[in-house]
Amino acid sequence: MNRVWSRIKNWLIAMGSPPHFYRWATSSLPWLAGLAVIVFCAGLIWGLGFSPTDYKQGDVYRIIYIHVPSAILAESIYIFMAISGFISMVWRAKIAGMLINSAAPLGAGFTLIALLTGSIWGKTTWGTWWVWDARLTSTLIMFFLYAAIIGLHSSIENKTKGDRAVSILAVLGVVIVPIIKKSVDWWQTLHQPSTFTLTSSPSMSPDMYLPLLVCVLGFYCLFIFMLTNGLRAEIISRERDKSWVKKQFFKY
Amino acid sequence: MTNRDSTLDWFMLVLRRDLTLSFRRSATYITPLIFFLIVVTFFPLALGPSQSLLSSMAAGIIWISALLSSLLAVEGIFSEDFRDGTLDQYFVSSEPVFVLIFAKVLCHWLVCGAPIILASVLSSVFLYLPSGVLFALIISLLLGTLFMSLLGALGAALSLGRSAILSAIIVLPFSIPTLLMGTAIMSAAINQQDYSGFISIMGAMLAIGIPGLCLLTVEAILLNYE
Amino acid sequence: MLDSLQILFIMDGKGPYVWSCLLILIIIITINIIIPVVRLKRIYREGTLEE
Amino acid sequence: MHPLRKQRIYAIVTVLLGAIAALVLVMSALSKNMNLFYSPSELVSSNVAPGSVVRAGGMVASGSIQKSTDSLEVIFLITDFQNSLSVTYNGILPDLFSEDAGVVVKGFLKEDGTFLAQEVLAKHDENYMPPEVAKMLNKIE
Repeated sequence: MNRVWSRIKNWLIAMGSPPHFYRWATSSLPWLAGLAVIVFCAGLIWGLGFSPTDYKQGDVYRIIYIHVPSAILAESIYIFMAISGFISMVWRAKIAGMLINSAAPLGAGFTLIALLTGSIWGKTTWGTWWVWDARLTSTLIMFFLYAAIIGLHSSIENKTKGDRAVSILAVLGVVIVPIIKKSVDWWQTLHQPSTFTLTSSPSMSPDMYLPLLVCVLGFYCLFIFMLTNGLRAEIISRERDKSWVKKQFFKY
Repeated sequence: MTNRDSTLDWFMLVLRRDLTLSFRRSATYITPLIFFLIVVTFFPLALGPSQSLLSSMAAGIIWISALLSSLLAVEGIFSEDFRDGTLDQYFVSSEPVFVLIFAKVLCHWLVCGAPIILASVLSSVFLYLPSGVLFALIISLLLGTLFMSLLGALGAALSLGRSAILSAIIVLPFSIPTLLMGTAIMSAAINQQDYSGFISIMGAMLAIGIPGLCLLTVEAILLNYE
Repeated sequence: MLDSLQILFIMDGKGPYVWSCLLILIIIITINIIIPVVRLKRIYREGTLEE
Repeated sequence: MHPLRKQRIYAIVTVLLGAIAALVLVMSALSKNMNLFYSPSELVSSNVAPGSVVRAGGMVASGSIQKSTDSLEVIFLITDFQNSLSVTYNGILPDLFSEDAGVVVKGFLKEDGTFLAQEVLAKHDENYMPPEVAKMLNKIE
C-alpha cells in the first residue's frame, strides 16, 4: 500500500515538472485526440441520430445531448480550476498555475455553449429565449467569473504573479458552483431538475440515457485532450528561454 | 512591540489611525456620497419622471448605485499605505495581518458606507420608494455595503498599481449574490412578506466573508512584494 | 437512405434548432483547439528566427 | 508564542467561527418560507397581498382551458391536486402548453381571488421517454 502511494506521489511530482509534462503530452496527444474523437462522435451520433424521440417534446429534446454535457463540464472545469488554484496557493506548484490558465478559456467556452444551446432549447419549449431563473442566472454569473479570471491573468505581466492572483479568484469563486448545482432544488423554478443524480435511478428511459452517458464521457475525453493541447502551448510560451525548450522544441 | 499588547489593541490602533486620517481628508467620505447622488439622479432623467415607474424600480436603483459607489470608493484603500511603507510594517509585525486588514476595511465602511446610507434615505424620497420599507432598505444596505467593502478591498489588493476599471471587472461578478440578496430583501419588504430569511443569508455571507476575504486580501497584497 | 437522412435533418420542423446547437458546439470547440496550435506555431517561428 | 503559529491559529479559529455562524444563519433562513414561488394551495392559505407580483406553478387541470374566440384571452385552472387557481392570460401561449402539463405563471392576485398572468411559461419535467413507452405507462395508469 505504502509502495503504491509513494509511486503515485513520485509520478505526480514528475508530472509537475514542465519538461517532463511536455514530453508526456507530446507523445500522448494523438492517443488522447483519437479517444476523444471516437467517444465524442459515437455519443453525438447515437444521441442525435438513433435514440428515440421524446413523447412530449419530440425531437427538440435531442439538444440535451449537447446542452447537459457542456453544462456538467463547465461546472467541473471550475471545480478543477479551484483545486489547482488551491494547490498553487499552498504548494506553489508551477504547473498548477498553468493549468488554471489553460483551463479557463475552455471553461468559458463550455459555459457559453451551455447558455446558447439552453437558450435555443428554451425558445422551443418554454417559449422564451431567456428567463431570469436561478439556474440560468447563476450559470451566467459563472461565465462572468471565467471572464474575470481570464482578464486578470492577461493584465499581469509577470506570469508567476498572475498565477497566484488568479488562484485567489478561482478559490473565491468556487462557492458559486454549489449554488448553481443546488439552485434547481432550492428554488422551484422553470428549469427542470437534474436528469443526472448519483442517488436515484435516472428518470429517463435507458435507450435515451445511455447515449447521454456516452456523450458526457466523450465531452470529458475532449476536455482532457483540449487541456493537454492548451497546456503544451502554455508551457512552451512560458519557458521559451529555458535550455530544455531550445533543445526539444526548436531542436538545437 | 511588547507582549502586553493584544491583537485587539492593534486592531483598535489601526482603526483609530485610519479614522483620523480619513476625517482629516474630507474627500474620502464626500466623493462616494456625491457619486451616489449623481448616479441616482440619472435614473429619473433617463427613465422619465413617472411616479409609478420610479417607485417600482426605486429599490433596485438605490441598490445598484450604492453598490457601485462603495466599490469605487474602496479602490484606493491600500495605495497610500503601500507607497509609504505602512503595509510593510503590518507584515513585519508579529500580529495576524488579516485582522489589521479588517480594521482598515471596517474603517472604510464606517467612513464611506454611512454617508451612502444617509443619502439613500434622502433619495428614497426622490424616487417615491414606499415609506414602509425604509427600515428594510437601511438594514440591507448596512450589510451589503460591508460585504462590498470587503470585496472591493480584495479587488484593490489584486490590482494595486493597475487600472481602477480592472478591479471593478474582477469584483463585480462576485458581488452579484449580494445584489440578489439585497434586492430580494427589498422586494419581500415591498410585498409585505417576511424578509428575515434573506437577512440571515446575508449575515451568513458576511460571517464567511469577513475572515475568508480578509485572508485572501492578505494573499493578494503579498503578491506586490515579490 | 436519402429519405431517412432528410427525416433526420428536418426532425419534424425542429431540425434547425438542434443543428444550430451542434454548429455552436463545433465552432466553439474548434476555436479552443486551434488557438493553442497557432500559438505554438508562432512561438516556433519567432524562436527559429532569433537564432 | 511563535508569531507564525499565532497567525495560523488566529486564521483557523476565525474561519471556523465564521463557518459555524454561517451554518446557524443558513439553517435559520431555510426554516423560513422565503421563495416568491407558490403552489395554488400556498397562494390560497398565505396572505399574499393582491397586486404584488409573484410566481405560481402547478399543473393545468384537464378540461379547464377556455379560449376566447375573438381575442387571445385564455382562462385556465392550475392545480396541485388539492386546491386550484383560476388564471387569466392575454397573449400567445408556448408550444408545450397543454392540459396536464406543468406551467409557471407570473402575475398577481386580483381582489376576487383569481390570478392575472403577465407571463405564462411551460415547464417541462425531468422525465424523458419514447412515445410508445409513454403510451404504455398511460395504459397502466
